[in-house]
Amino acid sequence: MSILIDESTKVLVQGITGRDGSFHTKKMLEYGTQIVSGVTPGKGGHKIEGVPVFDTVKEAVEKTGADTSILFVPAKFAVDALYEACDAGIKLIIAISEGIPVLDMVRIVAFLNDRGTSLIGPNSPGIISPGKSKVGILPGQIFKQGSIGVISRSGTLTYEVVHHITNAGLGESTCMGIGGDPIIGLKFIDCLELFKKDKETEGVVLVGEIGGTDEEESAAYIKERFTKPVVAFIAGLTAPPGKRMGHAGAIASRGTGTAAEKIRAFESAGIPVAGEPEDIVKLLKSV
Amino acid sequence: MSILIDESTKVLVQGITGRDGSFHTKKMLEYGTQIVSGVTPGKGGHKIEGVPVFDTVKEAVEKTGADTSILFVPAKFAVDALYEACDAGIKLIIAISEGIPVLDMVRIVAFLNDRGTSLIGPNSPGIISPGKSKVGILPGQIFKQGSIGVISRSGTLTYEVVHHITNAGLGESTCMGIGGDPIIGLKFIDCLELFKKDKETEGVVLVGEIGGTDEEESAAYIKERFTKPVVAFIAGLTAPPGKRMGHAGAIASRGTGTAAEKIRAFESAGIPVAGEPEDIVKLLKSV
Amino acid sequence: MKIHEYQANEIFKSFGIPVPDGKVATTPEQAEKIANELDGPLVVKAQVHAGGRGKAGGVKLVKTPEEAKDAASKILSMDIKGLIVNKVLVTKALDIKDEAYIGFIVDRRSKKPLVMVSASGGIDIEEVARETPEKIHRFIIDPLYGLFPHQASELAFKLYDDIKLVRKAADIILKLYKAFIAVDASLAEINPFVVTSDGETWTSDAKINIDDNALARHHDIEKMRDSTEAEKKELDAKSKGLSYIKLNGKIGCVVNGAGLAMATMDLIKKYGSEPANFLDIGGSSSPLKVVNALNILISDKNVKSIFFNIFGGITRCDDVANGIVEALSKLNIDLPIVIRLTGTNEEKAKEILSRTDLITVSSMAEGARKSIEIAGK
Amino acid sequence: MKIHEYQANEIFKSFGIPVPDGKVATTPEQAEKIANELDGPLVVKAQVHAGGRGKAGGVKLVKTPEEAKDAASKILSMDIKGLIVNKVLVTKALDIKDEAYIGFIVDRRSKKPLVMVSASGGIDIEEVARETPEKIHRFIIDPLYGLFPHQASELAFKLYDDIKLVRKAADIILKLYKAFIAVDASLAEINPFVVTSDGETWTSDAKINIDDNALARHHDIEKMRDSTEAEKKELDAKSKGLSYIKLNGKIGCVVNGAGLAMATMDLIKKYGSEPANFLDIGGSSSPLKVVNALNILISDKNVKSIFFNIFGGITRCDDVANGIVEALSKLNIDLPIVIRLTGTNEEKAKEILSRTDLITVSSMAEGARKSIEIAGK
Repeated sequence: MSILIDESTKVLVQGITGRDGSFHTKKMLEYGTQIVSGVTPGKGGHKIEGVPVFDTVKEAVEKTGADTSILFVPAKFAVDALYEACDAGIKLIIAISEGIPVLDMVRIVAFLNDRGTSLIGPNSPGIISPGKSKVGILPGQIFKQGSIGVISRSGTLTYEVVHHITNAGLGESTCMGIGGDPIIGLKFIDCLELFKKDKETEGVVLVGEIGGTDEEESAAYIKERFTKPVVAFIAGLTAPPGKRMGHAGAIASRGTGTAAEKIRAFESAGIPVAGEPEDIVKLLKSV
Repeated sequence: MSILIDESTKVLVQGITGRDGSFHTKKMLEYGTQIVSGVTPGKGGHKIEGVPVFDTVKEAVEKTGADTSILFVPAKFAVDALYEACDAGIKLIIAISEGIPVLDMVRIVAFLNDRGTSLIGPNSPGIISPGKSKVGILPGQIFKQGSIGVISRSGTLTYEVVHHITNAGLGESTCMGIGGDPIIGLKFIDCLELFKKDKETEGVVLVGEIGGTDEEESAAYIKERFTKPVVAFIAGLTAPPGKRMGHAGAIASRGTGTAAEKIRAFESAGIPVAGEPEDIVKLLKSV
Repeated sequence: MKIHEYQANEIFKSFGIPVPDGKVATTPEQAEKIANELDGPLVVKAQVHAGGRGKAGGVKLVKTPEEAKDAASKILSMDIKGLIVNKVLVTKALDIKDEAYIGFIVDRRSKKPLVMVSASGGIDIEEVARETPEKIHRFIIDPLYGLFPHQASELAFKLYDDIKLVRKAADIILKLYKAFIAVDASLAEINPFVVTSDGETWTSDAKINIDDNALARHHDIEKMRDSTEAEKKELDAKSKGLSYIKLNGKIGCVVNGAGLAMATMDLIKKYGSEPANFLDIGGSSSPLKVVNALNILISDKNVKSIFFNIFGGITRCDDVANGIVEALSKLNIDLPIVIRLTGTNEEKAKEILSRTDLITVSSMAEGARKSIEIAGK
Repeated sequence: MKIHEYQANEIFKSFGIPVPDGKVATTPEQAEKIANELDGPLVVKAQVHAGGRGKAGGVKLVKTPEEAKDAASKILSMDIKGLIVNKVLVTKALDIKDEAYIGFIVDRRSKKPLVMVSASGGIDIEEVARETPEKIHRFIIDPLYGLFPHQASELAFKLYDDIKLVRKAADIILKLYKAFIAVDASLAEINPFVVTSDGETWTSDAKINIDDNALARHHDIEKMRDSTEAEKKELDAKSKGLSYIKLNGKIGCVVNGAGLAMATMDLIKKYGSEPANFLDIGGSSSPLKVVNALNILISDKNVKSIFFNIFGGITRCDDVANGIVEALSKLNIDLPIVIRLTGTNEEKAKEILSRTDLITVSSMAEGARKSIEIAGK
């Protein structure tokens, strides 16, 4: 088992003919991901790396049975691409695209929620269930099938963390970057809910960073309702105080989203926090 | 039994301090309707006909337990009044207000549908379950508790029809005017579904008129899924061809909405159509 | 409210929808002048609130300013379905390669906006819809999110294979939806949506109807109102709280409520005569309204008798009767009047009316028969 | 992006939100002139992208043009939280009777717009939120329908008892929501929202932050950008695909990815030193990016050693190593450089780097320690 994606996941690539889209289609195919189709309007009938390209997601889904979509579409067109994927019945969307306006995301997540479609991202490096499927831009070779679930708001910091987990011989069940934007699809708690039910996952590493209060919320959730061991790592202790969001930011979040606050939240919930990425493995083995 | 309203219905009057609102509040109270509160922003704390007035629907619902609302608010404010009633948890709204723009209604019905609130109208004369409750501007004295359900798109034509039913000694279980606007809340079929389950109702009279295809749709529904006797009456055989809605109107509805077409639809579904209001009773007794 | 093609063109242009150059003329000379300004082959089109103007000869292709003047002079004297043509639109003729259909409407069934497209556009679109409905592609729009670009593209792919035309059509479909919503249209239609030999796309006939209930928030569009004589009478009645439509029979009707008014007309027809009008005096039957209603009816020379069909409702019948008597005392009417008043205090009302020349009846059927009988053959 | 109060005032005015008359000045003389034009008591306010300007002395009440000049000359030379004040807003002083708070933000938790109001507005609003959170009223807005008038009224009833003030406040709340959505704000705030002795309502301090991702569709607002020197450097780096923030330590960092960059800085701190900067060179480590990154670092005189922390990822490490070597050959750098490269073809990368003076390490912990050691005390 694993969460969200596995060997049976049928992937569609939106923006498959672009530079990043075609490059990562090749990489994902090499990893063994089942890519069944791609979409670029006006390029219907072409093939990229042997993958058939369609004009619309609707057609691609009808003809190839894709259930999951990955977006390499530039921000300007990504908004409609997200709606299109959901409209066509795609059940999981991974949005690599970055730079989508926040108020557009507000409407998009309402739309996807109403229609039961899950979203990872935007501004996500993707998701991988090692040995089964990779839907994203993560470097496949650093992962190894195993028992640790990884959820992260970062890209390369995730790789750093995974690097240690893999080297320690533990391996990963599923690893995902949920994206660092203010409004995203799946959040820490949503992913934890899935890992809770996944028999293959024996422990979870949560990689957070400054901003927002997702870490604080997940600390409370883990304390009350999550039974598997969790280790956290938070980046940004030395980050500059940052662009404050007026009074409203502090009032709304009832906190300022600093790394110190997040670490305190985890520790007071009994969740060990690694002082540096290397320590994660030691903590995992000790809990 | 009866449908939608009965002696336990707790009614709130929106726009209670206006000319029509206060007049009909008196009339409804005289009929025995349980009016628990009224709303006019800025008039909170007043009383009209002994009914306490509040500034917001939310407060009125919290303090008086109203579950049904009747709107006497002018068109300009009716749109927000509808949203407010639904927001406050009102489960049935009767909109007497007329002149609401169609595209506003499109959004309102989507909102109400999502939240499980039923709407009668706009531009409706209201609803009455004789001997139990009257929520509307219908003249109470012409009704008599009985076994016939009446659904109509008109106002005074409904009274004409009811007049004959009452005089014939049959009486009505519930009678409602659903309003003649293009976009309305409950339609013929929705009301028929309710009458189907209502044990007190032994037969239904459906009063239609030119425009739209609701009559044609309900004819098909009655033929397939409605078991109680139905008699129809359609007004508008001599109406001028009317303001045609370009090509799109005819293409969209796959028909032109004339009275002749509607009568044909009922007759071919085996539903007797009265040639004039008087004949309705004869037909009711014969089916 | 209906607006003319040239007015719809102005709205289209403001939303970036390509419309051929053109101007409106009210005289043949103006048409000639416009033709001089515009270059090449032109079309002169009747601007009238009636369908089927093409089949009626209200659209003419011309090559020179002289021909334009000539065509305009013919069309400007024309009667199309009872409406006199007062304006023509002189516009560039298109070198048509392909005609498609694009239309938006508020769909009563789904209670949402509906867009329809067909690759088989043109004047026979309704026949296409009847004979080969599969050629009409429909899509119901989620009003909360509006029409998405990919949805417009999916529709445009039904019209063309060429990706360039698909992009252009999708763009127009999106813009037309925006216009539809922005102006509170009940209908917005392009038929035909034209592709010319050079691969350009154009709106050849723009049609927009506006939701009457929404006109209060569109003063600029309200100003576009161009009423026929009949419509002016209707509007004048409306300003007095009356809903009136003239017809051609001899039984004048005064009824409270639109449904009952239609049923009354139907009954007159059923009993062998024809109604002279539809007239709904609305909820309250104040003396002033009755006076205004009667003034409208007596100005119609066809009317031979007048039938009041009033269902008392909330208002008491004796009050209504008093109102009618008061109103009649102010007018001098030769025509016979039949009154049916039903509802609360009906008997009192009859007593009041018995002191007058008015004929009272107890049912609408009796009233209809009586007024036909009195009107004579 | 932050904009100044006077710019937010312009936006507010265009949405019909009442703002006291005022103008911006960059010199004391200008401030005096503006004060001459405006009448009565005035306020001179620092226009600077930092909070707490009031407590820092950046807001002064004045009675005469001379006093305005004087106040402006004091404020214009001020340093507020490291930012130099270049502009002051001279505006009419209000006869304040009551101060409320109104704020809109996009709420991460509900993923929807959130409006907050409090009858206890003013500079201590955050304390109110901390000490007496029940005095802050929150409402989550359904983004598909927007804020309804009755919802704005319900909020306004929390602020005032007087129905006139309720109506005015509800109107402002609705307009502020419109503005919030229209300009793609991430924050829109009025604090305080003032009632004056004559019963009028005013916006006394307008604050709007704009979503950076949405600036592409707001060219008019993009033009309002007024960057500090530090921000200009950051923007310049951004135009080269680099994300850079200057700090005050001596270990320069070059990292790919923001999360890893922060973790690297944290590690330097953990091991006893301070990072000189945050620097994310993004996904691909092209030679040009490395050159640009190093140019930024060597312009910072505090930097004593440079630590490259690169996680190979999709790009192969040997390619990245070649890129770094190529970049370094173009520059003349005296500073010691420590490189950590992990990922595919890590060994090959080390071999390439071994032919240079660069110090290679295998883990970020080792790299952090090494670069601190080399930098010295």
